[in-house]
Amino acid sequence: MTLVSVRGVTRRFGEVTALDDVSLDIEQGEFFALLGPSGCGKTTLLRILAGFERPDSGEVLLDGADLLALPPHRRPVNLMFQSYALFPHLSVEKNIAYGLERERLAKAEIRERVAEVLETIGLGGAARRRPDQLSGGQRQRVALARAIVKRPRLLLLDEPLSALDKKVRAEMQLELKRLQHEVGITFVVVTHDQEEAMSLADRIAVLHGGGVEQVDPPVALYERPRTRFTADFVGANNLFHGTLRAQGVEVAGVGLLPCDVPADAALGTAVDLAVRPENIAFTDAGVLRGTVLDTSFYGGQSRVSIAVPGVAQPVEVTAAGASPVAQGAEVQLGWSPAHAVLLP
Amino acid sequence: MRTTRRRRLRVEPLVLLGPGLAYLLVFLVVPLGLVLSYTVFQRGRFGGIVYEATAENFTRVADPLYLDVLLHSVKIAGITTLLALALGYPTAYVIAKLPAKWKTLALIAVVLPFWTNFLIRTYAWIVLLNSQGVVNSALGDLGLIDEPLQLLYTDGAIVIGLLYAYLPLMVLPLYSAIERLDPQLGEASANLGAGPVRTFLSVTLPLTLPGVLTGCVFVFVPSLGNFVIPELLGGGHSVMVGNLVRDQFLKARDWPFGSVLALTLIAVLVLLLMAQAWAARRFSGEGDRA
Amino acid sequence: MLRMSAVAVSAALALFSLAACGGGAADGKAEPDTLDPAADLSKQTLTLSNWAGYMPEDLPAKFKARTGAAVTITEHATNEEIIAKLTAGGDSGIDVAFVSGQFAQALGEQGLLEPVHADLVPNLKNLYPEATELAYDPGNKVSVPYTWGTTGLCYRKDLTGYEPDSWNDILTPRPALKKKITMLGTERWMLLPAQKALGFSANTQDEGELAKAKEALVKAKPNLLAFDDTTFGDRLKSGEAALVEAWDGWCPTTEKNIAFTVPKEGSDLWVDTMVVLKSSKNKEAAHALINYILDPEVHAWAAQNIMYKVPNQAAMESLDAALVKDYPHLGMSPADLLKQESLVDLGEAAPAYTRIVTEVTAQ
Amino acid sequence: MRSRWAFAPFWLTYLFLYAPIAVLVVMSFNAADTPYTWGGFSTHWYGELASDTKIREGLVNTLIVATGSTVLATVLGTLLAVGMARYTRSKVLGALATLPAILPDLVLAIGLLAFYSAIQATLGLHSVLAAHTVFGMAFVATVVRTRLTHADLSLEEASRDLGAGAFTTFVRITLPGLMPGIVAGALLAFTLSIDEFVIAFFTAGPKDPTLPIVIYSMVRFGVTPEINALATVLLAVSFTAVILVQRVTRLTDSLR
Repeated sequence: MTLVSVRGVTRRFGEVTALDDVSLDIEQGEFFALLGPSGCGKTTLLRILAGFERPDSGEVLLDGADLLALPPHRRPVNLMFQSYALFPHLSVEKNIAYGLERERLAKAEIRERVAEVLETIGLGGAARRRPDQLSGGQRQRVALARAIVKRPRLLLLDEPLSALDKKVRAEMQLELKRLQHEVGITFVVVTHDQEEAMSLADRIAVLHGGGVEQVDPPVALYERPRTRFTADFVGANNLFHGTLRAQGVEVAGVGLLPCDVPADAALGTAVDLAVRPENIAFTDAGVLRGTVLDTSFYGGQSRVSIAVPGVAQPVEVTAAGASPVAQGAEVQLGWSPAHAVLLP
Repeated sequence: MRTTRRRRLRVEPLVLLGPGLAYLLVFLVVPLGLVLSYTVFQRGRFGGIVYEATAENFTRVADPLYLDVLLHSVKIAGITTLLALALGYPTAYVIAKLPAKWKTLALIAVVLPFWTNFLIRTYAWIVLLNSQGVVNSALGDLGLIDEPLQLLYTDGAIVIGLLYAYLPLMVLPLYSAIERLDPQLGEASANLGAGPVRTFLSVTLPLTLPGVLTGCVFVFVPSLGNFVIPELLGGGHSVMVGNLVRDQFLKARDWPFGSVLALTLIAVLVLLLMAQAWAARRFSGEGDRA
Repeated sequence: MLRMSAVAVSAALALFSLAACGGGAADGKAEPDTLDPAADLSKQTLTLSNWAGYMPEDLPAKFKARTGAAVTITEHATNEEIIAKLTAGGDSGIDVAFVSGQFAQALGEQGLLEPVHADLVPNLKNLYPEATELAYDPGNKVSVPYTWGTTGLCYRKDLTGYEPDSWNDILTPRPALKKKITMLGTERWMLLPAQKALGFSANTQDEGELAKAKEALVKAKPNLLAFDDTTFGDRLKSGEAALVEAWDGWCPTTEKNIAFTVPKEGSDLWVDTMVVLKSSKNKEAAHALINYILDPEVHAWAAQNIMYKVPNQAAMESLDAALVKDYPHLGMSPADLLKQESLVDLGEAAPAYTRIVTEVTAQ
Repeated sequence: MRSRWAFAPFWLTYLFLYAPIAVLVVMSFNAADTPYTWGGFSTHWYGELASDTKIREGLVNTLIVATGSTVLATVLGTLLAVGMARYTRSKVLGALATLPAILPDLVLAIGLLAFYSAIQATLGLHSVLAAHTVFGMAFVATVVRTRLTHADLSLEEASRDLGAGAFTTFVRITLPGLMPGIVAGALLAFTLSIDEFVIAFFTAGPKDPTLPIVIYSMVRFGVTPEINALATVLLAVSFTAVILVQRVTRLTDSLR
């Protein structure tokens, strides 16, 4: 069941078009991510959902009703700010109670719900502290608690993990997923970090230049990117530009690179071919020949850069364990056609 | 080598701190100390001090007459401060939300009148409020009044004069407090269901309270101690603490009593500063965005 | 740090005490210095403090041409202001000051004035005999009178509709004149109408009398437009005020409807005087200046231009009859003037007067 | 805050601030000698103003005091600010250094009058200059201290590391870094000194009144249109000065 429908939303700031005719649907109860580099329009979309921005055209429906008609403070939508935006003059419990007080609930109920959510996020002992007495991770939890205690139809999270250090980040990632399952609220997370999006979300929308590039579950997005941008942005990828032939992609000065070509493909057109580093192997009879530029060890796996004549960027290859080749070695590379993704 | 190093360590603070602190000692601490000590001595016949201890100066200040003057001054300075706040807060708010280019211009425009002489600014109101003045002629021409209103030489004229003199001192700290306020806090409040009025009362106002109090100190304290505006615009109808202090020193030549009256000014200043410091601690906006 | 401060403090003290000199803190009258009648005045430079517009502008140039001594003029707005400066610190840098009689008396008793060397001021002979027996300084020992006069009612006949002749016309005005009256705000002259209306001395030190005077003033205050020492003349001209308490010379009687009168209860005799400061280093030139001012031709300037009577017989007799017609008070004889009560320093009672002024203005 | 009414106090403030000034400027060109009625255009009062020696002398005195006290206040205030940043965290000293900036001017004025009187000092321009230095210094120190909190300490350490002595480091590294703050503080001290009346009124010698004191005695004697002309001139100078200051601060900022 569709919870939010974004229909043809466009928003311009002077010369800049932040959102260009964007349409997408968000399902009830799912964990949805808006992924893209800075300036792609994801934050503008988030702010439109929260009500801090108005689109120039298009409509946004929530449960089939017009969301844009409501002022921010009347929307059943809550936002966890990137900076958390905790009220510095209020204690943790007052911060959390703030939204409930606006609903004119009975004092006892407010107290009960605040205590409950404090328990959920594991900050029962910090109720009377002020935000500046909390650690980064604790503040993030308070910000989250403040938003979910309102039991919104839709919870928006703006770069929820970006301010945390690596270890806390991993913890919070799990925590967010657990919470989402527990409370059953629809989450929309905005992030520029593809790993974060993939580990959290049920579905990801990739935004680029104000438009939606692709909406898919993480695995599909990774394995079958549909645009050159998605292929490049989501995970590491080797991209080759060439002409589509029946057997693969012919790259000038390099040769024919193998891939599965669909029967209805328009042969002879210019296309891109994407091959993930982990899908490339060192072989004796490869399609690419080159010289090893550099190898680096990442513990468990190694990344090898290879200069291939005719290809502008070095080709990246991931190998399990220590690097099987040394710097300066002449190598040949190959892959299974099924692992190569054709991009229009 | 070692000895020169050690010597340098002792000379440097002396060179940097010495002159300034010595100057403050001579021209601030000693003078204030004198004023403080004068409060317990007696006046000389021709002014000056007779060094015989007395508590009379303090019992005199508790006289209803002087208490009335004090209360009246506090009332006038208080009304001035409230008006400055009522006018200054929305002004500062609008300035803080202006685009950067207009912001600078608007700020300069607030301060610019400050650059003409303080007495001339007060004089302008004599011209405006006089019974033949601009305000009365305008009201007369519009047919709103038959007889000129008595505007000058009233408490209202004093309040307007003080407000005119010190309004920029209210706008500037308010502006900097509002400017520093994280706009996301307002959004967060709206997002949690608070309308504009509630957001202002629960978030904006408490977080700008230190600025509000700074502005109030900046307006209230000089208003209380001003003697020129009550003299020029009050027409001698009404006396404020500042006039009393001035008169004790320059007319009545009763320095001890003047010192006691001046002490009340200092006491008010200290009280207000303490309130300000408390608010700054309580409603500090620091730390959250670290 | 401490040592540094100590050095700075003593340096500052030394600096100021170097500049400081004379002044003598001792009470009591100062002994006259020995002055040299043949001193070279061209080596002396005088600084004189006076009310604005109270003497001819070309006086310094003419005096220099006559005696060779240069004169710098500085101005003060009120007696209190110049007294505060003269008594505040060391050498004020002033040689000759113009102050009212009772203030000259106070300065003299404080030992801040050089006694007048009559031998250096031959023009003293031009003074009316009455002007040498003034209560604040009998015999003109420390001061020389410059102008004198009295205080009275100045009014617009067309606005009052009658001829006021009593201090009560100000203290309890007719209904039509309410808020069209001003009184002088300086201590002595603020009390004067009440004191005289109640039949008290203008120098009274009696607590009961002062309390009654105060009561009368408190009752009068709601009917006043303002306390005004400086602009009452303009207010009469503009019609903002109809009846004001005024010094005789400041009443603009050339305006066709404006007249001046001394109330029937009597009034004060005030005198503005010239004094030589004890701290002056140019005392010979100072005396020469006073002598020059007492020259009938110079002294008449004050009567002709600021419309104040001068206690100089030759000067007064030289006045144009038309001028005296325009300013009738100029025709008042010294004998009539002396019927008014001379203001003297109040000494220990001064704070009581200040207090009354404070109480009245604060009500 | 979106409604038009929200802007009403904003415009009211500017109307309130500028209406009196506009009246003065217009009236300064009034031929009539009462300041209330219009008697045709004239620059008569500017002529009066130009030939007024009292105002000219007052202006000269004011400039002497402002310049002298600014120089002194800038040197003392800067040294104090740097010294306090380096050597002390004492709250008492910090409060002491800012006290003259917030103390009611009247209290400082009577204190200094009492002090000068106690040491039998001669009152004159020097006593006003010394008095103005007190609060000028507090403002300079405050502004420079704000600047210091943003200063990069490692620059001074780098200079010492490269072999420069304490004095060289102070002159070549510390001072240039603080320059915008010092300039701003000095300008503030200068402006405040020029406008200052109360302290000057109490501490000036009778011989040398500053411009505000001259204006005070003029204003007390009622309305004279000459003051309108003076107000207009001062306003024009202020406008020019503000523009110049803007340029200068931009210049010094760009020199950073």
